[in-house]
Amino acid sequence: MGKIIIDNNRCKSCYICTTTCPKGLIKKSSKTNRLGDYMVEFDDPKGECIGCAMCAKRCPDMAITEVYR
Amino acid sequence: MGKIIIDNNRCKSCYICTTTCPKGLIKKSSKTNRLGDYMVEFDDPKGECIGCAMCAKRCPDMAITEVYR
Amino acid sequence: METNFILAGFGGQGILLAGTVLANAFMLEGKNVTWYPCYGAEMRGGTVNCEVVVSDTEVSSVHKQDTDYALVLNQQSFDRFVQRVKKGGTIIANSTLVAESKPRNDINYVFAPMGDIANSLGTSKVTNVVSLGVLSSVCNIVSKEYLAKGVEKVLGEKKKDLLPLNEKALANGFDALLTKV
Amino acid sequence: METNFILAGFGGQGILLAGTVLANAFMLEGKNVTWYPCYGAEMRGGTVNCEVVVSDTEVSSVHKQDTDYALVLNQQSFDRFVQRVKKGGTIIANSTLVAESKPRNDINYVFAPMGDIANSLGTSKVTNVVSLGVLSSVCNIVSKEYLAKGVEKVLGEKKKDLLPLNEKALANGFDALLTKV
Amino acid sequence: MADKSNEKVLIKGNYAIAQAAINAGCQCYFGYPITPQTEIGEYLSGKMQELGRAYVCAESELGAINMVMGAVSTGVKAMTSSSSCAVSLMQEALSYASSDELPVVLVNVMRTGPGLGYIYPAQGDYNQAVYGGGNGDYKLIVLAPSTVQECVDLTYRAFYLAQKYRNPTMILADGLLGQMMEPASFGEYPYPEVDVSSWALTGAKGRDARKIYSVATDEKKQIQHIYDLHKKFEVIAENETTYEEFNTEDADIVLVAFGSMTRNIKAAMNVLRAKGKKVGCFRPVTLSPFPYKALKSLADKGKDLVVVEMNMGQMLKDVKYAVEGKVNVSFVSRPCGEWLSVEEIVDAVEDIMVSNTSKSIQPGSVKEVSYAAARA
Amino acid sequence: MADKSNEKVLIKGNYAIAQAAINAGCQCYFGYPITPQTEIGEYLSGKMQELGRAYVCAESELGAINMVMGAVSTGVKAMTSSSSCAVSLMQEALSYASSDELPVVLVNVMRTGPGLGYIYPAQGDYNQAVYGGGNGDYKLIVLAPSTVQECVDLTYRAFYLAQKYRNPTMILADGLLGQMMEPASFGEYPYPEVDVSSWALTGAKGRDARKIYSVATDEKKQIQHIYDLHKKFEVIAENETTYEEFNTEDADIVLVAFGSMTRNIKAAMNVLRAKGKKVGCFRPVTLSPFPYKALKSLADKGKDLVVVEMNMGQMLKDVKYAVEGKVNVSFVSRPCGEWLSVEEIVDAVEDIMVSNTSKSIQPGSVKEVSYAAARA
Amino acid sequence: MQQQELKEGVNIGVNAGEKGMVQVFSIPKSMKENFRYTFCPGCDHGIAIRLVAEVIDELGIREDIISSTSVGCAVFLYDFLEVDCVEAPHGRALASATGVKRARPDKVVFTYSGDGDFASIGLAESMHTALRGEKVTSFCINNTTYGMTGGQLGPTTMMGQVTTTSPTGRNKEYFGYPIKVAEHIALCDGTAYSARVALDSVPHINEAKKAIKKAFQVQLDGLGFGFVEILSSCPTNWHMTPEEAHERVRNEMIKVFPLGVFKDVSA
Amino acid sequence: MQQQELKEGVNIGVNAGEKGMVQVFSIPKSMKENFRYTFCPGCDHGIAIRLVAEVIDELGIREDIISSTSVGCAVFLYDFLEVDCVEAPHGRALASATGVKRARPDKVVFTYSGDGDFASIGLAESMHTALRGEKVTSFCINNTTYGMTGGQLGPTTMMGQVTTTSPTGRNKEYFGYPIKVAEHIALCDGTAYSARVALDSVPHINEAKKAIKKAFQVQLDGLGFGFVEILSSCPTNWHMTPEEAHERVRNEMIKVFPLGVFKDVSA
Ligand SMILES: Cc1ncc(C[n+]2csc(CCOP(=O)(O)OP(=O)(O)O)c2C)c(N)n1
Ligand SMILES: Cc1ncc(C[n+]2csc(CCOP(=O)(O)OP(=O)(O)O)c2C)c(N)n1
Ligand code: SF4
Ligand code: SF4
Ligand code: SF4
Ligand code: SF4
Ligand code: SF4
Ligand code: SF4
Ligand SMILES: [Mg+2]
Ligand SMILES: [Mg+2]
Repeated sequence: MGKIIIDNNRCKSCYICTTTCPKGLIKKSSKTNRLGDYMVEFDDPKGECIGCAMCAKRCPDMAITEVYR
Repeated sequence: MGKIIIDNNRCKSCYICTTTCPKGLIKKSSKTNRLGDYMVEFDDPKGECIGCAMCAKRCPDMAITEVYR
Repeated sequence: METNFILAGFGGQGILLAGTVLANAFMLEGKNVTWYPCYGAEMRGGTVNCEVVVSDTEVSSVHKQDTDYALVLNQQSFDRFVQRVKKGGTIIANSTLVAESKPRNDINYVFAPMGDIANSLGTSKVTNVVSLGVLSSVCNIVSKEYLAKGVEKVLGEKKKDLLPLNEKALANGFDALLTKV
Repeated sequence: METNFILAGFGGQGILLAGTVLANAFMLEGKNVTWYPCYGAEMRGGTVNCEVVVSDTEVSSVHKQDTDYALVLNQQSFDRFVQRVKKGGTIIANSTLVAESKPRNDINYVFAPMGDIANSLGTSKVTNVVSLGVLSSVCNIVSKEYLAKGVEKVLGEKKKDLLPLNEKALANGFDALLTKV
Repeated sequence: MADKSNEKVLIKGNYAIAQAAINAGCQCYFGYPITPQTEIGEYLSGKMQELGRAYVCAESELGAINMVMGAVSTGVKAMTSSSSCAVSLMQEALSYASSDELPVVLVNVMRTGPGLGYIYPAQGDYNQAVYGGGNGDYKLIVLAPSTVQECVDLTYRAFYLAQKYRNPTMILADGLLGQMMEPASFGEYPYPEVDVSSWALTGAKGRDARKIYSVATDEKKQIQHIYDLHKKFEVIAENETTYEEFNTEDADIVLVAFGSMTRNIKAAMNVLRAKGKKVGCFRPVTLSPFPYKALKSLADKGKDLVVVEMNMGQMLKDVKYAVEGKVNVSFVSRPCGEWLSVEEIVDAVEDIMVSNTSKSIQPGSVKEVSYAAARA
Repeated sequence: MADKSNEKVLIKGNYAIAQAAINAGCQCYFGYPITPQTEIGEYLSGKMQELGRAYVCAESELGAINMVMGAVSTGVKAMTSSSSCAVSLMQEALSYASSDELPVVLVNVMRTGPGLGYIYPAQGDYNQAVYGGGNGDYKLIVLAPSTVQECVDLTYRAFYLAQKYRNPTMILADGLLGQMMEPASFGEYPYPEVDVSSWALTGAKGRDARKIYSVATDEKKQIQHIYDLHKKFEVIAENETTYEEFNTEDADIVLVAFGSMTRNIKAAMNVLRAKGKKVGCFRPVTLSPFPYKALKSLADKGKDLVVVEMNMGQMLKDVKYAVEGKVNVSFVSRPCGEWLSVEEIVDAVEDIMVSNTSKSIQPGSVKEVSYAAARA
Repeated sequence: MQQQELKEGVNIGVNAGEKGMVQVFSIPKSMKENFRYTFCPGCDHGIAIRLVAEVIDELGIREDIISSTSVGCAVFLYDFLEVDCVEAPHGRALASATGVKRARPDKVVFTYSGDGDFASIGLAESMHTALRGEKVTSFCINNTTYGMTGGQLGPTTMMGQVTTTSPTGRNKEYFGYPIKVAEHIALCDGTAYSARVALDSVPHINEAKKAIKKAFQVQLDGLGFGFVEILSSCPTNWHMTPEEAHERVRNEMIKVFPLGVFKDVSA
Repeated sequence: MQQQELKEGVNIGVNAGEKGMVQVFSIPKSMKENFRYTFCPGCDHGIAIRLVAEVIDELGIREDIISSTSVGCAVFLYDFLEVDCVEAPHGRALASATGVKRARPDKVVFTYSGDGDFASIGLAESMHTALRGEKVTSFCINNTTYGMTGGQLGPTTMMGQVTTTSPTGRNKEYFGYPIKVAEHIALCDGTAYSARVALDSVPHINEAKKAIKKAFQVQLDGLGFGFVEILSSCPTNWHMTPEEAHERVRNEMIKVFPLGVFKDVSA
């Protein structure tokens, strides 16, 4: 079981993480940031995250600041 | 049988021709040019020159201006 | 007499194009006009703006700290440019994306739901042209007729098919405040 | 009072070195002195020259068109620099390689077989130092003693073994005109 | 869009320069991107290909300017454009081009310096342009437009003068002018074609081979060459020095500016005139040759001068030089960024008129705190 | 040979500069050959290796000057040397170094320009050195030696001033000085070591990381930076402007020259004094900062000036600027090659004294035939 | 495998996170505090800089580093990394780095520049630094364009690629061909290590990090010049979404610029 | 064989010489009348220029040529060849040639420069001209030093070689390694032909001429950039007799800089 932390201040809504997560746990949310873009959120109700950190490795803005396993 | 023409005005006494001629027909002469260097001369009393133009090809100053065969 | 306009929004709202239409309108009307964009790294962060200055004589200051009219399409631009409107000047905001606040009391405020009007025409892409319509209804030196000619000029031959939509956007923008009242 | 010298010969005759010895001699004597070579592509064609100027005060013109003394080691240099000797000046030529002609009659000529003198010491390489000996016998501001010190300085520690030969060359040069007479 | 008709079009300064180059018959463009002039190259990339003319994305500005030198040596018109720090890279080539008498056309759309600086508009390259950043005695012809229309007109003139005098010619614009749009009309290229057949390299067919070079291993020839270049520039100064004057006749004080700052001093003059102040304007169109005589004659008439520049006083020095201490020369400046506004200029001039001596004014200058260069 | 003793040695200007650099503690030399200064690099190549210091045969002058910038950013002393056309290639970097406040030391042993020109000595790079051939508002410190001894002394001073003010500093010599030998003594480096610990890059150990850069994306910071550089240079001008005067007190006319031409005007002065003419000499040691005030005060005392240069009148302009038209300023020149001789200067000055107005004289100037640039 | 990659690929926190978890990813210590990248959304510059920072952390060399940055989107490196930096003019980073390294041979010196900077205007400086075998480490971000100035044709722009200065695509008549940077650097005798990597996928990112580390290691071992060419996306100037941009890297760029190690004297 | 070589290698006069002989060598028509080289005795620049002139004669292109010459001993080419020439600053011959060719695509354009010019200060311009596939022909005279300035260490100076700036020989610590010019040029996709030849013997001279001709031919055929690196002697700065200098070319240089054709798209 794993867990990630997303820093919305750093996130630029590139959505790379959403297609990277093998479990599909990161999603476009309905909240917008100051540029009007939809932010992403970690959505893991079933505790599927394996803490593989693939999301963090591919996030170009280090907006996924922490990954735990 | 061949023949070459040396332009002493162009010759800089590098002596490359003297070692290039397969027949050894070009020699340091005893005459000096304006820099005090000994000039070269075509010395072919026996008509040995084969007109191969190797001397002219290697003369860096085109001082061997004509070769006949 | 020089009058100047700042047009601002986020990248993609077509704000530079709106400025170009406005400047063309003035040119076609025979006035002296300049258009000046923010450029380069100033553009990072997503907001874009340009300034249009119209004058009877040669335009002097192409780029000014303060402005007579600010036309802003998003909140960030409102927050930034509301500070740069001259005393007695006017800020015209897209209330679809901008909260209707009045942080200063020495300027005029106009709010119109430009985004909604554009959407009602089928595409938010014409928000910029709608906003010009609003502007011309508020500012009498901006002629609705010449704006239409400006749109035509900017669209050119290639995009002529978009003309009717844009004319509608202009008209609906012009009427926006009427309908609201 | 400034006196100037041009030393010239073909590359390999050690003319720049001779100039350096002369300049060192003046320096060691406590005089102001400069040495200036021809350089770069000017050197093509095989001749080399340098100028030495000695003065009671700071040297003014390091590089001059005319000269008080010309010391020339080959014919080409003679032909060129005989034109640049000041009226009343002196040209000192290596008669081993220079024909004894006197193209002008407003200057003094000194011919000495410097090359032969050098050869008699076993090597033409010291022609340059021989020539300095001749110069000092002709020009009384050039001191034979300081020339010797100049030679010593220029040879330095590393080439100290060459000192006796060079001293001999200097002496034989100095005596060249005596013996000739 | 922009073409040879006389109709006015709304166009960016950068594009205006580019289109004018096309109209002037520029056969080759060589360039490397740098803000705020990249649009010149971008505009030309498509157009030149369409026209079958030459366009090269050079590997650097060094490459670009040397390509221009090669191209113009064959008698065709060619140009490059760049900005500030990158123009610094071209100084060796410009010195060569001057000596080789090659009709290079170069556009510098100034940004802020020194060094990389930033993309804010500024006027800090006056010295480089006018004094020649390269080695030796030479001068560029330098034209400074103040409107987009002049971007067109002076580009035409640059191509003409470059070939007429076989002298590298620079259009010195600034980021403001490059980036703004304004109505302008192009019309036809108004100058005659210069006959280059006596010197252009076209292959030695039916004539002796031609050599274009600056090195002279003969001292006398080299000296003569430098004198000839100097004399040529005196002819250029005699024939081609241009400037504008507004209301100088009755003026007590004359504002002096170049490039797009001209707009602001003219507006400031109008404001001051409206207040009853006798103010005039003077503006060199050619920065090199510089209108020394015209300024001198203003000074002879006792008019005080106020130089307004977006730099630390570069043209100022030439103005002072021209007037030989005869009148007060004041200075109003900001080194970069926000163009000095009409109001700032008006305020400064009123201030100067009160004090009645030379003065240096930096409106709204930032607080003078020490600025550590190791900006941690 | 040349060492730190006070004994006089006969040494070439080029070698004197090189040895002085070693004595000053120059840790790195980066260079590319060009006549007439190649001997600086040649001398240092062996010595620096022996001393275990850095020596790089750079791929170009662009490479060399940028290597110097990198090296000095770490707080060590470093330099490059070059000549005229190749110094033109360094203008971008010099503008950066000024903005970055990097204590670059650069030697320019001038040859003839413009362009490649030739290896004859000349003084044609005054403008480039003093006005800054790069973009933006900045100034180099420029020191002009006139004797081989000064090649030593001013090299010492260059290293000191560069670090003291964190400003690029140029030694502006000429081929004559570079190639001549003259007695000189070295002595110890006479300046204190400058503490660089507050800014030098040495790795962010126990402190915040340091950044040295010129770009400021904040407009206010950029403006402040330019003001700060300007103010720094005012301090330099106040503290470091140096010049020499000889017999100016009672002089009617003062000869002005820089660099090795100083020798000739001093000799000419002596000749003229011997003839009873009241002649003095003035010589800026620092060309930048330039001794405007000192010249102004000569003008205030009514002394006519005669500027003598091996160029077409570059320092002349600064001299005229300084005196504000108060006195006659005449000019004696040859653009390159044969240094103006004492006799030529004497003749010219006598001529000027007779006519009693400003005059421009080019002794023995070559016949003025037109010089086709396509020199077939 | 995945396990192993992680060990090498990310910082593994020593302290347990909340609820007894282990932290397997954190922001590298060498990043500046509270940095926020100014790159466009989806730009790979961000990943490249992170990898450099991770390697610096792992090698423990942060306090010994002096870097040279020249001009391009890369210039802002100095805003993000907590290491000493000196600016160089566009294209001259490697000359500057040479100066730094010669002045302070005991320091670790690296440069980080764009393809335009490294291989167009700076090609002579770059290659001669490799030829001299300077003990410095250099990274070249190949995004097939001049990013900072808005996407013009550059030295690595691919055949057919549309840019603002090749509006109908790169054709050979006007524009010639792209340069193979890593191959040229490998051909220089002073080069100790030259590799080409990409950042379009996690495996490639892991490979990239290994290469970056190796390029530093050859410097630390005094073997010569260490170099990595990094294929990167520039979604803004390619007019693509970040996802599309990475697909382009994967499907088109890698074909033209093959990944791999072209030289490794330590191997 | 010899016979055939002659046919290719020299101008065969059509008119019989005196005594019914046939002229088998004469000064190329493209040489300037009454030229006299200013090179040092034994310098191979003289041979290289003659070969260029012979090829120009044979191809009949003299009147179509515009050449760019930059700085180095090569600069004096314009004093010797009866073809149009424009000067370029040191290192920029290929940029200049690019300008000439683009302005006048119908002309034949070539450059002739030293190794310092081509591969040191001018490396970026040289390689980018190759990358762009400019239809120009370039010759680089590799004499392992800067000849004109008096023999300093340059980009092709060999390991151990003593020069005025490497008084104890080229060592890798201070000076790094020489560049392989022909190989780098061959690696550029715009290059149509790249070869390395030498001038130390008649067979090598004959090969050199063939390469020179080929390098022009690819231009005439519109195939791209044509290049020949020519190993040459500099007796003056090597402090050798001309004979010794050629032995050095033969016995030492060719080992480091192997002869051959590295690329030929027409083959
Ligand atoms: C001498 C000079 N020329 C041009 C520029 C403008 N310029 C800034 S960055 C850049 C190119 C950036 O491209 P690249 O190096 O590939 O980096 P990227 O932005 O793509 O990461 C250019 C041309 C400059 N600053 N200086
Ligand atoms: C910008 C610049 N730097 C340096 C020089 C001096 N310089 C003239 S030729 C030359 C090198 C010549 O070497 P190379 O190109 O190998 O030709 P070679 O003389 O050996 O044939 C140099 C450094 C110059 N003229 N311009
Ligand atoms: S750590 Fe792995 S599983 Fe968890 S969110 Fe990130 S990519 Fe998905
Ligand atoms: S990859 Fe990073 S920046 Fe992109 S959407 Fe995900 S968290 Fe945000
Ligand atoms: S042509 Fe041949 S045989 Fe005759 S002299 Fe020359 S080299 Fe000797
Ligand atoms: S090769 Fe030529 S230059 Fe040399 S000695 Fe023979 S003829 Fe003279
Ligand atoms: S322009 Fe391209 S390289 Fe630069 S930050 Fe944006 S995406 Fe990245
Ligand atoms: S210096 Fe060398 S390359 Fe130059 S002419 Fe002399 S021998 Fe030839
Ligand atoms: Mg890039
Ligand atoms: Mg060479």
